Amino acid sequence: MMSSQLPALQVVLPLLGAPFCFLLWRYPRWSWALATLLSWSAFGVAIMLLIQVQNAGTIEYAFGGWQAPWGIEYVVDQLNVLVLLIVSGIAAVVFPYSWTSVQREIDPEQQSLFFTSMLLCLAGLLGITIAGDAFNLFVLLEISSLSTYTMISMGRDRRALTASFQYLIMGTIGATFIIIGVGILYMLTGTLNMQDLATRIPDLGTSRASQVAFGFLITGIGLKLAMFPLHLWLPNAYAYAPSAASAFIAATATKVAVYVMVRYVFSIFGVGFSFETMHIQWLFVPVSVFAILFTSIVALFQRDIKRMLAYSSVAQIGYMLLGIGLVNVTGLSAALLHLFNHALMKGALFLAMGAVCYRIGNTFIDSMHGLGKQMPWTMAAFVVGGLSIVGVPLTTGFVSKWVLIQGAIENGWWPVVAVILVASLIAMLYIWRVVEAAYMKPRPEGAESITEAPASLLIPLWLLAAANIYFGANAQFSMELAQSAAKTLFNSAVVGF
Amino acid sequence: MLLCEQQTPRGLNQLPRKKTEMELAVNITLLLMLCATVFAVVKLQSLFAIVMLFGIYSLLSAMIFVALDAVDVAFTEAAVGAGISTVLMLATLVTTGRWKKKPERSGLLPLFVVTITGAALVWGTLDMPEYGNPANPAHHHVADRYIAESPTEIGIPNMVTSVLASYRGFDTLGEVIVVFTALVGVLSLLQVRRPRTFARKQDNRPDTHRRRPYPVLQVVALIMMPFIIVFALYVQFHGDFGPGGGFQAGVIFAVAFILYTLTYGLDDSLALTPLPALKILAAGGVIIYGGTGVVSMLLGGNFLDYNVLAANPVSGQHIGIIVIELGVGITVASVLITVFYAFVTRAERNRAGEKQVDLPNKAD
Amino acid sequence: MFATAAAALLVIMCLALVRAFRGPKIYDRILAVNMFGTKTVLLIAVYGFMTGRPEFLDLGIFYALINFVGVIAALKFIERLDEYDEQEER
Amino acid sequence: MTPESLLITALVLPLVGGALTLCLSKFQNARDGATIFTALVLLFVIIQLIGTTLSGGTVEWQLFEMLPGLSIEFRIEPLGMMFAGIAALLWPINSLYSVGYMRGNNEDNQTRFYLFFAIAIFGVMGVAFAGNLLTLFIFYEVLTLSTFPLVTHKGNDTALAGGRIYLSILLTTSIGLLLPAIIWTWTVAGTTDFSAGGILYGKISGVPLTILTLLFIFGIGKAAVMPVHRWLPAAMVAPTPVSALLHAVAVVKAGVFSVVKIVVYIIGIDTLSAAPWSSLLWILPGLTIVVASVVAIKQDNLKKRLAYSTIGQLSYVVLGALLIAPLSIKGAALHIVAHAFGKITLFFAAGSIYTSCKKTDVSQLDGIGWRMPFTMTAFTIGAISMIGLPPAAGFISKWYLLMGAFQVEQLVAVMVIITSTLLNTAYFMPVVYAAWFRKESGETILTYGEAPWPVVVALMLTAIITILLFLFPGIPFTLISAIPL
Amino acid sequence: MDSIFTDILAGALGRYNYWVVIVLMMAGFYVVIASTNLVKKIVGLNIFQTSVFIMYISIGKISGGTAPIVWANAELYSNPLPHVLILTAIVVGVATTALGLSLIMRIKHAYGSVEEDEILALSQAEDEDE
Amino acid sequence: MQIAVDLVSWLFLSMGMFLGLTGAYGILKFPDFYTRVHAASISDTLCTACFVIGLALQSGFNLVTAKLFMILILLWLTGPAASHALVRAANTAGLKPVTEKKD
Repeated sequence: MMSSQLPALQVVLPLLGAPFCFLLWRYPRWSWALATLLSWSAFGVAIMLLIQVQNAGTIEYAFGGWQAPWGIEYVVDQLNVLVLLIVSGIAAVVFPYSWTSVQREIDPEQQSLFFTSMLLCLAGLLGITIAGDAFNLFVLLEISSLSTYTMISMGRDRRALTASFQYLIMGTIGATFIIIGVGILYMLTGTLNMQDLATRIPDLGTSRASQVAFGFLITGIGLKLAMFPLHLWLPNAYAYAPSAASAFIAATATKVAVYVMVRYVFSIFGVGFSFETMHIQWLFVPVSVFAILFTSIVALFQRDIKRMLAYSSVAQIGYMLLGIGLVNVTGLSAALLHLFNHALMKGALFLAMGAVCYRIGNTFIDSMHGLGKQMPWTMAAFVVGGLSIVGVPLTTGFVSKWVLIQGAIENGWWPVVAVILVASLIAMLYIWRVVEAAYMKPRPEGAESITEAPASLLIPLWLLAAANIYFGANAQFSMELAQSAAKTLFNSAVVGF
Repeated sequence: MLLCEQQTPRGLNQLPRKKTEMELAVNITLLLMLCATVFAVVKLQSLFAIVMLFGIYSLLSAMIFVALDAVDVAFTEAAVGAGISTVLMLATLVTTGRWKKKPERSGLLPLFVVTITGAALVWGTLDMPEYGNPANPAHHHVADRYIAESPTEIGIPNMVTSVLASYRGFDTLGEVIVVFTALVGVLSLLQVRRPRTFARKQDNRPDTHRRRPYPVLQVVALIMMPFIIVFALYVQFHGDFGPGGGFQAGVIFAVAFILYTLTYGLDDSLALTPLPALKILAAGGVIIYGGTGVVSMLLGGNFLDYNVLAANPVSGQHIGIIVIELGVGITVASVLITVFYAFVTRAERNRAGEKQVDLPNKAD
Repeated sequence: MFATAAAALLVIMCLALVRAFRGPKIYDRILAVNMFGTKTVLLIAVYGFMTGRPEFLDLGIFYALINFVGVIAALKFIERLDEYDEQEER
Repeated sequence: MTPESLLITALVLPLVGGALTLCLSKFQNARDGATIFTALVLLFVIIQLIGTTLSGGTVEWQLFEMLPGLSIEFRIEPLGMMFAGIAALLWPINSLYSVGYMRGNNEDNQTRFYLFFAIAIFGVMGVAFAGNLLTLFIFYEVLTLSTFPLVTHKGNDTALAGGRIYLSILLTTSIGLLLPAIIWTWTVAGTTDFSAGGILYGKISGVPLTILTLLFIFGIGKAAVMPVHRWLPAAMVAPTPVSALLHAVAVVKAGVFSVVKIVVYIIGIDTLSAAPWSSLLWILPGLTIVVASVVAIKQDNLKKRLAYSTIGQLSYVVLGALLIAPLSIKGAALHIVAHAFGKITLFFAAGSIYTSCKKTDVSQLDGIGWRMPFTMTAFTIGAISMIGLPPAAGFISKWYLLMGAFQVEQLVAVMVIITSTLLNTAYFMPVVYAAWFRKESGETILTYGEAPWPVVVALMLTAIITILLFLFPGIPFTLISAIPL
Repeated sequence: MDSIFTDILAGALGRYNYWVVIVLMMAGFYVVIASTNLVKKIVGLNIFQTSVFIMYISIGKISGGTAPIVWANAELYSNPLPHVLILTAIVVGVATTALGLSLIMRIKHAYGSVEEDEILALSQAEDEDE
Repeated sequence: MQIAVDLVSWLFLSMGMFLGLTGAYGILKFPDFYTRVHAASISDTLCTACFVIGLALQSGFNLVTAKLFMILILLWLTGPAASHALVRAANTAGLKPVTEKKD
């Protein structure tokens, strides 16, 4: 009986855990323990769902017992089980980490609020991923967004407030664009269910209204996923948020938005509409190429490493959009694979920065001189994550770049190949700056000596770093998931998912 | 005119039906007023005026919702837009000052973006189904079933409530969670505190500026309190039959306490509704709602499947809807009250003349 | 009959709206808003009769309530504004 | 031991050695001993493996599969075996030399030095035994990254600046050119395994093939074909054992080895010779040879001169590969061996001079032969080998190269080889002449003699091997003739 | 020509509602992106969203229909589904507004201003100080 | 009978309309705040009553009427209170009535 309820449990567990977490406002530690427990159980549920999907194919779950399209349904298929896994997996690592980090960065009175927000954010992201209903997706999107704004605003710097506000404005504009798009689609088809939409949209042909809906949805989702040049909210938001929040959001939020983009472009509107009628690739490819180059260069000049990583995130999102824009199975697999891999690497990098922040109170590059000796494990993990961003072999980044370049070569798009490689080199430069500061520069005279971060930070950090190496060395698992999802998406032009 | 309308005998349900042209005229007038209001908002510099006009805007759109047959939405829009949002914005103005410092930045780029977006939308409307046509695809497929089946399947006359609470019950759970999330956010940003704890000492402004109690208002408010609360309960439980439901009832309930706070001050109000209780209620409402879902799961149905709550599916639906609406009401009321308190606390602090700049990295 | 009443109410609302736009003082605006609100309540009532479904008067009650609270809130919060100035608003 | 476990041992041993040095960092003698011991064990293992290869056995070992059809795997074939053999033979000698050099110069961070040295050898073994392009690429990068701390060993700004150039050129070329070439190959051929006759046969032709070949040649920046040679002089800031490692054993050899291996096993000579302008490809290394030799003549700093000499010598190997004649490819393979021993001797000698009297420039070397007779004898032997005169190993390889050039009737190439030999003479002979026949300038009253004994022993050993290779070239020959051409 | 003209006229009659709503939406959107005052931004956001709600409700309207609450002499009900969606969306909107406003109050507290350009200047100064 | 009821309700409604329009005209045209409050608040109260009675006559005696009267009571309660508070606030804040005629 329980196994049939898994899709609901996936979201309901953290969602209903949040009020309990909130009720423990006097006892932040218990609040944290509860949140951690729930994040683990969400991860467990995701794994079980993965097994179910592998064995039995797509799972559908009707809320309230009302069959789709009348009720709201959850759908778990090859594509989103991958995202579920990565979101809950990152959560399962970041939540345990957050306790120690939060002690340093957030007032005790607010800690349980922070954990509640994180839990809500997790629930929202999982819900977006699993939702089979266009409007339900919006509601869950808002849950995750609101809790994200909250988490960001809890940063120690006052600029966290403005960052959060900026994100709130842009995020809400994005969400409103999404509901405009969904509204027009509903107007044209009379349904909100994604599978149903997918079967009905082809009947509309190339109606102007559906084209406008498409435009609004792409722009709205683009805002959420920080598609260049709609990314302006992202660097500040990631840079000033509390460390645990940065790590969690950076590793998951934009990935989920990319998933939503893939869902809309491929399975709801279908390959034919998106790429042959709307030619969306001619938006994605130039935009992402520009994003990759421009933001990578901007990242080079950042003093705050968290900010640098944030810019790098925009570039990495560019890779994913580029993969989508290649319009072939390899490209899409690369995008999905990178979605998985980037979560791992950015998670590790931000966790490392959290550990640095825990010890030295900031993440400026010049405060990190000599840290390689003082915090060897933290910096080693950072290097692993950094190598992954660069795309050095045996790290996850290499695998996704490999497949992405392969996709570009299949199209014969050599300039794109060049762009990817040039961007890797720029990435090498900005990672190298940190490595040089940490390992080559001496600790300034008179600076107090720093010890290694506590184990409660190091263990989660190294879990992710190790995952980077493991999935870089053995990408069979992630690649198979990504590839089969990509294949299904390309073949699903007519029959929905 | 008078005579030709009066052909049928009259009871509550036999009033003369339909004056579509007149509906249209009302609709168009309201829309034009909306446009005027919006342009005034764009033009004006006084934030206070802007907020007041936003209240009008919201009331007008609520009126339009009534004209478009969306009574539940009208209810909610008035409660939220003209009510809560406006009050919160006003409270914000106390802290921020009510003047925009400068005119807008050169509006060319925004104007361009807006024009493009608007033009795209207008272009898109050319292929959209005609407004109000019963044959539009939007009205068939899914909606048909709600209209045809919900009175028997769910057993309550208000189809909006049926869809809201049962067919799309999970959306509504999400909605409650959103409200709850907002509470978490607001509490993390602002604190609720009794103003007594602030220094009230240096209130040496001229006498005319000093706050004095308004006995008239206090009396009126006191008379209205029980009335409002009864009305809230009515809306809560009448939601199955007419416009209303948990959310609207929650707002009305909150409005009662907002009124009380406005007339009697935060101190008295906090004594009436202590903060911990509000917090527990806010979380409790969510738990009641979610708990219903969990119970239905334990009874063998899917999440939020009320059919299994009783032997008879229809009564199961009834029980389920009443319980979850209760959860919604509790959460919404307590969240809104708490949020309002948080805003007022900040406004009071401002009044108490505290320094404007605090440690940038400390949550106060 | 109801149509005429509705039309008259709409006209009144328009006039109130004009006052709300023009100000010039905060209090003028609040006054206009208050009037606008009461007329909306009446419009709802009339509209209900006009379309033949007057049972939605709950809405009217609620609007009246909200309107009152809105006005009180505006007054109360103005009072808390430290520097009320005589500046003409626009 | 089965050949397979021998292979694994050969790969893991350097890492074990590195770990040992790390563990023993407190005990200097034990640490240095451990390094040399590990090196000797590795040599022993490799000798056994050579035996297996000579008897025709093939050894394969797959570590894991990264993507479907794309795995990390190792396979022993003659060319790689030869490369591994050189490295294994030179590691103990180089270690011995390092011990003398590092102690003689009181360098800091010696443990780190030995550790990364061991990792670099691990990279070399990986490159040598790589079973496909991906594996080759990975270990190529391991080699790049692990030698960076060695290059910047001194840790001062000059060292860091040099290190930056070193790293940026090598990584840029490998990621920017080699990686796309590999992925392209994979996309076209569906595999990246090294196999006899090339895997691109019939899969790609025409101008794309030429472009692909160029990507490979310039992508392998370690082969230092101009204009991607800049890293090599820049890396001269490193301590001499490192330069020896870079120029003789590990880095540059890995580069040219990869070029030869790709030409033979990936592109395939038949495929390549059918490509447009393939008969002109050799001009790239040809030009490099001439230009580098001319530049070398002008260098006064001995190590710089040796560096430019290396650039020229490496291009012989690339030239051999790109002449696309079976004989020239054999010559190229042989030249890897010959140059390894010759050049390491020269560097050892340069380091020996630096250790004993801190002299770095050619113009300071007047009469030094009589003060350091062993060192300068070895230097002379190395120079002879480099020029390609008997009785040194260089002669044989150059002979084969010439034969190859004749075989494909590239008379211009023949001219280039001959001219460059003259140029080689022009930059080596002055040193030898000055060392033996010039009078030491009067002012120097400083007395100095030979360098510490490990240094001398090491350089004598390599000099002797250079001669021996000329006299008894059996093993390399057998290996070379086993290359499936 | 004639037929095109009547087409346009018919189209206009069938769509005037959408067009007015689009004007409203865009005016709200303009306020959000053009205003430098944070409070005004939030007001603009609310107007933008409210206009979108009107669009949704317009979609659900059926001429000659009545509110979707069972009524004995109703011939036609308007579509209840958009109403449900907008109920949810309104609540989401107020949640966002509350959060945005509390952020504004904190920003005022921290920066002493709610004007975007002043805050930007202060932030940049801070960036340079570091 | 119906006609009589209609006529009466029509009468009330017309009166309500007239009063409302007067009030609106007043707040638009009167010179200062205090006079405007005067116009608005006095006319409003009676206008509301007229409307409610007019409508109540149309609906007969049922729940709708009850609600109508509820509205009436509410508006009677809140309207004057709001006007009072408004004037008082304006006065406290120092808003001066216009006493001289401008020209």
